[in-house]
Amino acid sequence: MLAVLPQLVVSGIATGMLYALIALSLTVGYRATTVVNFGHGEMVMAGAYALFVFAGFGLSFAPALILALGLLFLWGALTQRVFMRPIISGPHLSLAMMALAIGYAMRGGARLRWGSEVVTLTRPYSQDVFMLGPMVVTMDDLAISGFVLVLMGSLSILFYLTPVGRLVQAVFQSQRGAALVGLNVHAFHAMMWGVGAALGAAGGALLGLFLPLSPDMGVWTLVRGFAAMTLGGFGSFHGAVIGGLLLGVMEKLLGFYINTVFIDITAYLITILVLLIRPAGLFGRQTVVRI
Amino acid sequence: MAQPIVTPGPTSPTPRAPRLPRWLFWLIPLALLPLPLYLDQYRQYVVNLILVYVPVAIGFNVVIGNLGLLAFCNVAFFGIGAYTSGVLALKLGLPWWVTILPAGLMGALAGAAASVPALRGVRLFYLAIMTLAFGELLRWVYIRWVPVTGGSFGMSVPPPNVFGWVLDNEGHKYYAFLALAVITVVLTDRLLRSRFGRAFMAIKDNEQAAAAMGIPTDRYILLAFAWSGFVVGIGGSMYAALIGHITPIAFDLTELILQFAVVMVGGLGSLTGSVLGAALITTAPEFFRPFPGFLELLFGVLIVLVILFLPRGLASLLARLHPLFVDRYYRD
Amino acid sequence: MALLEIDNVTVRFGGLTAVDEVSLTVGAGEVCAVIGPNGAGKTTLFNAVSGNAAIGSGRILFQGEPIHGLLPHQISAKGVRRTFQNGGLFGDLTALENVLVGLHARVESGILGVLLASPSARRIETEATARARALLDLMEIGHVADQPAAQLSGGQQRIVEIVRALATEPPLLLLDEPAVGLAPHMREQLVSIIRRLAGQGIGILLIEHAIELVMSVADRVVVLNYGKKVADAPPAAVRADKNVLEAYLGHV
Amino acid sequence: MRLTKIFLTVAAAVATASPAFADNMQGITDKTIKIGNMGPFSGEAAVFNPLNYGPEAYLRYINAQGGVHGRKFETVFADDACNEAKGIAAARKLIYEDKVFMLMGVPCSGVAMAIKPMLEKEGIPWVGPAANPKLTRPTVPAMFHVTYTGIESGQAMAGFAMSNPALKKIAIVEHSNDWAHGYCNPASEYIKSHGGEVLERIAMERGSTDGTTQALKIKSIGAQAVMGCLYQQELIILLRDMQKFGVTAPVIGALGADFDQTVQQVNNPAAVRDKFFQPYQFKAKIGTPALKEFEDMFTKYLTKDELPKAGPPTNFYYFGIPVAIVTVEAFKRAGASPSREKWIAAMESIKDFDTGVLADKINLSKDNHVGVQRMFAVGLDKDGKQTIYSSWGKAQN
Repeated sequence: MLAVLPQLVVSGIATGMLYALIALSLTVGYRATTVVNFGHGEMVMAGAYALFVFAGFGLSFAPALILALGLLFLWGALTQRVFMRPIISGPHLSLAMMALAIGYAMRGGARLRWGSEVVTLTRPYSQDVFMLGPMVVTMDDLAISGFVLVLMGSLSILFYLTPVGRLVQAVFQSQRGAALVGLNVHAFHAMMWGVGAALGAAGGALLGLFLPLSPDMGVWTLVRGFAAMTLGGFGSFHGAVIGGLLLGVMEKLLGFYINTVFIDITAYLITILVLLIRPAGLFGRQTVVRI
Repeated sequence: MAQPIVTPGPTSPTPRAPRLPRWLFWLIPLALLPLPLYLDQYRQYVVNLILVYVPVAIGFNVVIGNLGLLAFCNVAFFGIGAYTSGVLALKLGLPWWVTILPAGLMGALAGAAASVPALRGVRLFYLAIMTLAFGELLRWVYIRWVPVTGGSFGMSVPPPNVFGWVLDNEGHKYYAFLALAVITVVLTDRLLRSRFGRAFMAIKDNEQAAAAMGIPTDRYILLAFAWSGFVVGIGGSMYAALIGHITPIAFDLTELILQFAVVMVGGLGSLTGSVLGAALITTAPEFFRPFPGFLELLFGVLIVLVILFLPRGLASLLARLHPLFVDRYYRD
Repeated sequence: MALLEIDNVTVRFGGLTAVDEVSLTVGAGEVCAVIGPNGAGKTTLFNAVSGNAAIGSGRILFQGEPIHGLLPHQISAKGVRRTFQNGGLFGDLTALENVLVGLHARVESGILGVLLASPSARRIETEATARARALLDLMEIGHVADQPAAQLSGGQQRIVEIVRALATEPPLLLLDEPAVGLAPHMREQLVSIIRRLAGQGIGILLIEHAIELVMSVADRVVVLNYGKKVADAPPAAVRADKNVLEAYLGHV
Repeated sequence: MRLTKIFLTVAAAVATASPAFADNMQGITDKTIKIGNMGPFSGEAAVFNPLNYGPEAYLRYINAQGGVHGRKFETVFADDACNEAKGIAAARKLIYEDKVFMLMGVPCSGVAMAIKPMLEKEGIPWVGPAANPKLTRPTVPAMFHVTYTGIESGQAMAGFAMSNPALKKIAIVEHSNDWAHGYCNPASEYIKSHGGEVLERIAMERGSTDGTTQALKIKSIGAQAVMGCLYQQELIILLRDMQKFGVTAPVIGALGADFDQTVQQVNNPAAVRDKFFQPYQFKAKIGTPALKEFEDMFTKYLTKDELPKAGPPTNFYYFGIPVAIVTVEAFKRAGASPSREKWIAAMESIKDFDTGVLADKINLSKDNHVGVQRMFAVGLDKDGKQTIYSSWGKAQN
């Protein structure tokens, strides 16, 4: 039984990379605007379909991907600007519902267009399998991990080595303060919401490499992303990444060593356990908890 | 002890908000009594479905509208109510009317359990995610606990029975449902217009100030969740009686979005709004029927438009019409 | 015995000492003002008294009983009421409903009575409503009783908040910057209200930046600077105190 | 008091108003027969709506031939969103508002079970593809299955595997929904009652993005064959990951995934050749001349929106069509003035009726409302050639 442990961990990390990316994209939007995008799953879905559409124009993978991410960036920024900004000072429930409703409408739209057909993307690489000692690693695993690591690397540079990181922190802590020092908070919100959407779309594009697309593909990723965020600490960037990886591994371990029926609720169990044991998560500050 | 600061002396007459006599309210259900004479079995069913969503919406509204917490677990209370009623009827052979109260109480219990994150100080979106997890875990239990719930196939519930009278006709169910809807509305109205309801609203607007007024906020958060669970649980019991077949999939995230829509479209924190929202959202799919496939898209757009242009829902339209329709939280 | 006794209280947030071994007392019918530059620890001291901030060391006694460590609603129930700096009104509730919330502890209707609309529960509720109306009338804002608090003017809001805090006739009232944003004539009204309350034996602890108002209303002035008490004397004496001048001038 | 009195008066009035039992000629005029066609046109289950369009194509074809006894079919579509509450509303609208003669479709078993009491009470005929065997067992006067229920399909899955004597230890991989259990429960029963062993029932939920755990589990318990009650997406993942970890046990998938699409999307011949099989409900391969007639029917009579956006009609269209074929046959037999009673009697008279699509012939009687039993299996042989099998290793015709 223990012989498969390394394999489970490796596969878990590969899956966890995707969860980490989703959690990270959620966190970017949340940190910049203090609003969680409950319609984020549909941004993930839309990313995959956008890639499909652009690839359908005869573009090769990389340019199609860049266009898809650009499109979702614009769409994310636009939804923030047009739908979220007018109600930004309203009840939090309206914000959550607004995002949810936008997502719901997007899902309905995708179903109208693609609901009855099977849509797949073509991998830009061969479907090879490698042996890493006793462990099996596929090109999918490598491609996803590689892509996510590159994205994370660029994000780290953006947030830790450029002024953007400090801006995000400033806006997160005090929007009025940020406005006072001359930052256009509204534009910043829209932009970061767009970045979050584009990152989510990247997650969708990666999912689409090995799964057929479906209008509902975003829903599950959203739940996983939430759990990863919660585990890592709500609002923490590296927490989101580590939370995602841990979630990926835990799903595999729980499923294999206890029972496969637990795979689907690992995310929920983690959420509840974190609440009972350590509401702030692994790397979160107490800020989410009542002052 | 300090001396009395103020002695309510001769008060200068102050203009009061216009009020209607309370008994006028009873004209509404009274006027609705002959409805089955005019409706066929399809329309009657839709009306009954509206009545199911009345307690569901007012219960939900207590937590998200009045208490102002982002609790995303209403379908959990709904499902618990439905399954309690179903299991008691199917396994113990109890008549439906006996199962209504237990369904409400189980809902209240679920409500109390769901309030734990809030009592531990979790708020806002984080609370939303926690409570969402709670609801989905319960759904997992419905699927897994096959001997009791019938698992993913669900369970077929016998036709509802009230005092030995089998309600196998939509017109008959209507009276039972109308009575339950009226009872839940009246009780919730009384609760909200008492110090309890005022405490909920105070906690929503400013938790710290509420505590400074001597309100034990935790106890009231627990109460609001439990009441919400109770009322929604009764709605679940009505659902089981109406549909006759309950499956785990009826309590999924899509249903949650639907219930949110009922409350948001009706008006957050408004009892009247909840009733209006239930009527509108339940009948909306019937109007969308000529456009199958557009349902999700139209529904999403509808909610977006309501939030943007009618943030306080249909109730605010009524309130704008006449101050009579403004919700009040006191009795005089 | 003093009504309120703050004895060597220290409050720390992480490494920061916000209130540093402060002691002061408020007697019945006494108006005690706490002044000091921004960040001197005034509001933190208030929060410590009302139970919104935990104290690191020291004691807080109310009518001789320790109240530190109690929860805010328990302290409130004992008779310590406060207002908030940035308007602690419940904006969605009307002025009347706000005052009714203030009366919460006095409205002792049980949940069953409320649900069944028992005669006693109804009576308790209608009596409370009548009393709330009477209180608003007394402060001459009865005409706005049925307006949502968020729609009232700044001055009206301040008065509603004071009415709300006073509704249960507490022996001690904590007012956190009640004069902020008030027009001059409203300030005068505020001063007279405070005097009237003190005249009826209520102890008042007041945080205020408007020095003139403080000087005209306070029996005693406590000056905080960097969390430490630097003066505690009648207004005239404080005005002449070198430490106080330094505390303020040092920040200009 | 007064209120009680009013209530009682009105309630009594309603109670005594004779419950309007549906007229047994409801929905029939001199020129038309009105049929309700119900299914999920919105929501996640909307992928199944070809099950509604298949029969519709046949009715349009019959109309183009002049109809049955001079009457043309008139279809009223209704969306149930695969949700019980909406489904009951849809069915009631069809029955009481549109006054249809009968209902067709309803692929979602939950909805079908929820409307069953109403259909039973009102005597509304139903023929549809919902796989829950409880719909027609025990026999209900007006409800018919002319396609395979979960029992036939599940037994066919298990039966095909066990027709190879080397396969005795079997693992089940399934979704946790009524659809999957509808196939895998009977499969499990069949295995146990035919000398096999069900090693473990492994869950793999909808939306899974990875099948590592399931594949490794199959390997570690030493399963000789796998019953995969999975939708297409998860079936693809399982096949791919089993190949990845070198798990060689053959997989028998449930109806619900499209064989060709599954094979194409696994995109790895080694993972499916002589390894992935599925029960096969049709008499021949889709796309072969034997079924060409129906493909033409779909493309001719369905609109662009009702057909797949790309590619030829999928197996769901073919799986839906027998519903209409048998219904029409019963109308032909019911004579010039059909009623529900006559139509039901005509249905029950159908014996050895070849639909031209299904692997088995339709046999109905008063006591048996499940029309078909026997199924084939489909798979790729060692050379990668798609083959219809009647039992393990034995090609049909």
